[in-house]
Amino acid sequence: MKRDELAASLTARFGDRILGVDAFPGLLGRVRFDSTIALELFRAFRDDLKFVHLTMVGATDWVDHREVFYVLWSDADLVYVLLSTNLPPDAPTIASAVPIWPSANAHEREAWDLVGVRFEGHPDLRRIFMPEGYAYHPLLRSFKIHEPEDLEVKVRSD
Amino acid sequence: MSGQVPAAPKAGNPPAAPAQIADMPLEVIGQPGVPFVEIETLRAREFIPAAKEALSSLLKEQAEGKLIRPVFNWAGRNSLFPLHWGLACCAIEFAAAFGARWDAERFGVVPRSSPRQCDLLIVNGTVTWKVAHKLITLYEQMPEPKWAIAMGNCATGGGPFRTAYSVVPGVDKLIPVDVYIAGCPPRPENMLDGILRLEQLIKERGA
Amino acid sequence: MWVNMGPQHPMTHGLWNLRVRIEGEIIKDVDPEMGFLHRGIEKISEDRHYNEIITLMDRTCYVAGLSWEHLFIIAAEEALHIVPPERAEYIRVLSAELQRIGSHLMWYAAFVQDLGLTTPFLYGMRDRDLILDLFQTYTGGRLTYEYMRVGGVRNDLPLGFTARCRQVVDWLMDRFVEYDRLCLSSTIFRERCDGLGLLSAEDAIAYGVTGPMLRSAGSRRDLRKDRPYSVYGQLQFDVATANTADVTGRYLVRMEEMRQAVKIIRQCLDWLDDNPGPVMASQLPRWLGAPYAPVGNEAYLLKRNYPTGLGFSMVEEPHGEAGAYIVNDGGEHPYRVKFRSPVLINIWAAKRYLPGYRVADIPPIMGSVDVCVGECDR
Amino acid sequence: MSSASLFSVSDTIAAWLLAHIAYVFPPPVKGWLTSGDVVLGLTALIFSAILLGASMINVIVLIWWERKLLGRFMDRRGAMHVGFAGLLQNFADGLKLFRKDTVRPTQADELGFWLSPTAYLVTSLVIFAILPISTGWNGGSLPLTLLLALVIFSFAPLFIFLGAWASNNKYALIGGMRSAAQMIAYEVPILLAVVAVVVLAGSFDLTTIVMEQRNYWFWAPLFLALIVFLTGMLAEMERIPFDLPEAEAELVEGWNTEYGGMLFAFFMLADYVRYLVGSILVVLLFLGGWTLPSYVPSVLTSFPLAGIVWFMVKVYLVFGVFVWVRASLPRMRTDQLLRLGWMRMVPLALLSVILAALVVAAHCLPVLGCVPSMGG
Repeated sequence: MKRDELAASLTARFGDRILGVDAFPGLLGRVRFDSTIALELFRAFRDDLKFVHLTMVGATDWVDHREVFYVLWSDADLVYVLLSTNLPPDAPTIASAVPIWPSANAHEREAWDLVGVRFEGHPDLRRIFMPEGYAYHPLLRSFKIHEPEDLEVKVRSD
Repeated sequence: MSGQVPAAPKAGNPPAAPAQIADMPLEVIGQPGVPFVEIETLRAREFIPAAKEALSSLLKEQAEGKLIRPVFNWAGRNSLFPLHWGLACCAIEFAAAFGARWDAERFGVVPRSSPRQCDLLIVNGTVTWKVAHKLITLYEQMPEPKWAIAMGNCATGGGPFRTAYSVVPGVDKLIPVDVYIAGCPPRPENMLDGILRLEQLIKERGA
Repeated sequence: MWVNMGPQHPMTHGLWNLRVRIEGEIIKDVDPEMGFLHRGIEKISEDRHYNEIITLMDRTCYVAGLSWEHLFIIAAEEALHIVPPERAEYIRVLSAELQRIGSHLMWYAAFVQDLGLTTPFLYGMRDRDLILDLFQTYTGGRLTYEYMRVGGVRNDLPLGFTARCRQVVDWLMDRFVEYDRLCLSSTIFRERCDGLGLLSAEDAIAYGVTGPMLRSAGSRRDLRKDRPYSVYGQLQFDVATANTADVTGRYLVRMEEMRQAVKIIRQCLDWLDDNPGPVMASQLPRWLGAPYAPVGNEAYLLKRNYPTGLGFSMVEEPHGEAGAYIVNDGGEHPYRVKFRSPVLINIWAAKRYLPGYRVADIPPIMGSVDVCVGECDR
Repeated sequence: MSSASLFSVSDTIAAWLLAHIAYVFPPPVKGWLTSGDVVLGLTALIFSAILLGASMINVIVLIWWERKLLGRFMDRRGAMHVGFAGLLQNFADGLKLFRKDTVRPTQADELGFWLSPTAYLVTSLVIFAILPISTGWNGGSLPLTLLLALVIFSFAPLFIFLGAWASNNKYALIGGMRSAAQMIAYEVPILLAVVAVVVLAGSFDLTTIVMEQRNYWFWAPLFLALIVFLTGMLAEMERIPFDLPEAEAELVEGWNTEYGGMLFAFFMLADYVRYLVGSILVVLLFLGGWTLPSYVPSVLTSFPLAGIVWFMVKVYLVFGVFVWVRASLPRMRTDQLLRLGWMRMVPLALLSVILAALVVAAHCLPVLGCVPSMGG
């Protein structure tokens, strides 16, 4: 499968909800889509295009928007494809891919923990790395890291 | 009998608290003119702590003698059981030190899995805030006398992750540390050297 | 009854917590709890030059440091549009395969100790030290190497390295036979491991499980074959698979992978003997590896108009498929670095392959997963 | 038969001591002090002290022997820096553990927590009082020594379970339950294997059993019983491959997870006392005790205390076999262990009883020209 064929078939199916199919080095392409068609697009990729492996789910904070990307692998074509969508920074919410690929569970928990993207329909959307109740999403650009001062630690252990 | 004993406390005065008696140094209590104990205010419940205190201070003096103490010191420093706990990269070198090439058991260092049976906590890796209170719990579960070694740069001062948001910059913020081992990660030789230095420290400082 | 296994527990081989709900000795439900070693590597990377991130890569997975350096380097070179010389690629592949043997030996040592076999643990550690000695001769480090660079590798192999390396892998080939005799021919070992932790290929793919766990279920998925990166396309080797999908199968796959790694190493050594040359690309941007800005001179860090790019790489790491995604927005530091850790997914899938077995089966099953918490939590 | 015995040695020491003490007292007290009852009482005390001291020293040397041997199996050297070749290492460990704080968890049951290690150690040590070491070197000589030893040996699960329950820890409780199940399961094959020995020897007295082995050691006709007994002993002693109760991989330290300091030292000591007793029983029942085959030159058997020396050599070799097993076998699972015990070991033990009966019958056949050798 070529990138042009993929673009043609996707556009034929989803119309202008597919914002573009860009070139990406080493991959089949980078499909930019509107976040409202997430579940249908995922299902199309898994069932029709045979992208059965979900390799990676991640998110990037671009300050004015947040990008969520999915990397899929097709056993038939031996190729990766990257799906990417932009979410508004004040309400970054997208449908969860867990019903399509169960392996999205841990990836989405990680994306929620670090970048603060909410996944609607996720069965167990808790923080995975930071402790429960942590106030920040550390991979946001507004979260600065710094040299620790000589801090006074008061630890209460029960 | 009552003539021998100084007058019982007046109604207005608060009775002498036995805790204060126990707190007084022994030589003061035993001096003439100073009442040893006030019999009339003494009940068994208060006598036991006082007697315990007197006895233990006596034993402590004895233990500081020349005979027992060096033997126990020798025993303590030659048999350090570290806790079998791997935190991060240094844990791999920690394990390698028990491998065939370095064999830390030569020095009597045998890792145990239960903190109750350990007397050495080797913090071998990065300590995050999420695990900090568990580290303290483990340290508190170890019975006295106990020691701690900060192995590697992360445990000493945060190492390459010092600026990270989730990392404790130095485990000495959480527990008292006796020996720091530099290196990222330290080689097994360094770890053994740290343990031998701790033995030297115990020899000089006492348990 | 919920039992916490971890974070200080001999089974975990690292810093994570397996919460198990048991009835009698039967496991009903599990809930792996991670993040005790989350060191914010992705966040720190946004504040570092590309060559400085390599330092973090060694510590991300401390048993397979060179594999993770390889992973990052491929993505970074893609994002920065740099092509390394071929000799550097061969040295990288050689390092990655040596690292695969080292990592599998570490796994072997930890796994057999979970089963109560104390002697092979020491044998595994002893033979792994030989690999680490090889690393010391050309990288200088035992665990943390900082060897690969964007555009090549730091230095060439020293004189006499290839001969010594051949000796070591020959010795190791004999040891693999010994390991099999210690484990596979032991009835108790087979009784403990056969039919344990079953995970079919379909389930493994659905749950994202990769690496030896997937190959032990009969799948022939290996990124080195399916999507040859670096110079793997020019090397001859087989994909190790097993059909049992259980703990024994994972053992067999890893043992066979070590033998195949020896095969690759020999080819690499032959090529390296015949083809001397540079190990660093000649055309490199001057700012690669530049030091931090002096205090009060923050203008130095202002974004300049370097070419932007996206880098994506997947490598077959000893634990499974590791991925890196790098966004280069033209600055000196990457804008975003995202890693895919195989161990995180493999542990997480314990919800699928652990229930139904006994408490005593947890150590062999989780041991066969090959846990490295550093890359799991990052 | 050597002239000295443990009893005569203690008797001599007691009489000598009392004679010197009585010297300073007036005649009536002197007469009472040197009377037979007092001497006998002191003799018993000295006897116990010697036994206790000797067994403790043996136990500690046994730990050293295991650590060195295990080190060699693993391509390393074991403890070597404390004392000559690490001989003092275990003394250091013991002293350190005795000095350490003993922490009792607040949720633990106080009585059980303190009682179980002590009772475990004491019941294990008591067995030494009746085990013969050489001709005349034994304590109580009862007609049912073997049975009594095995009865005391099987007290242990009670105290292990008590300690496990009292420490109020999930790992410890699971370990204690496993321990009880395993020990009770393996009592049966052990006793059956012992029955085979008893059939052949015709006595429950350990000294007689050893004496009955003067022609041939019992491992030759009773090889099956030896295998069953060794396996059962491994299970009773909770060593790899049967160390499930303290399986380090899943239960942190098993039933002694919450024990530290002196109480943990008690548990460790009692464990090694049981290893020693187990090895001694194997030597007594199957390997001819302190006797050597008749073709061994008499130089090797005629020096003083030769019986004890050869006995200890055998005991340490048998324990070496246990260490060898530990170094080379993985751990079993509970259900596999119980299945092995009931489905394999019990039939094998029954078979060995039949074999023993056949051997006895063969002795009675005049064809072989043997005299019935059933002494007891």
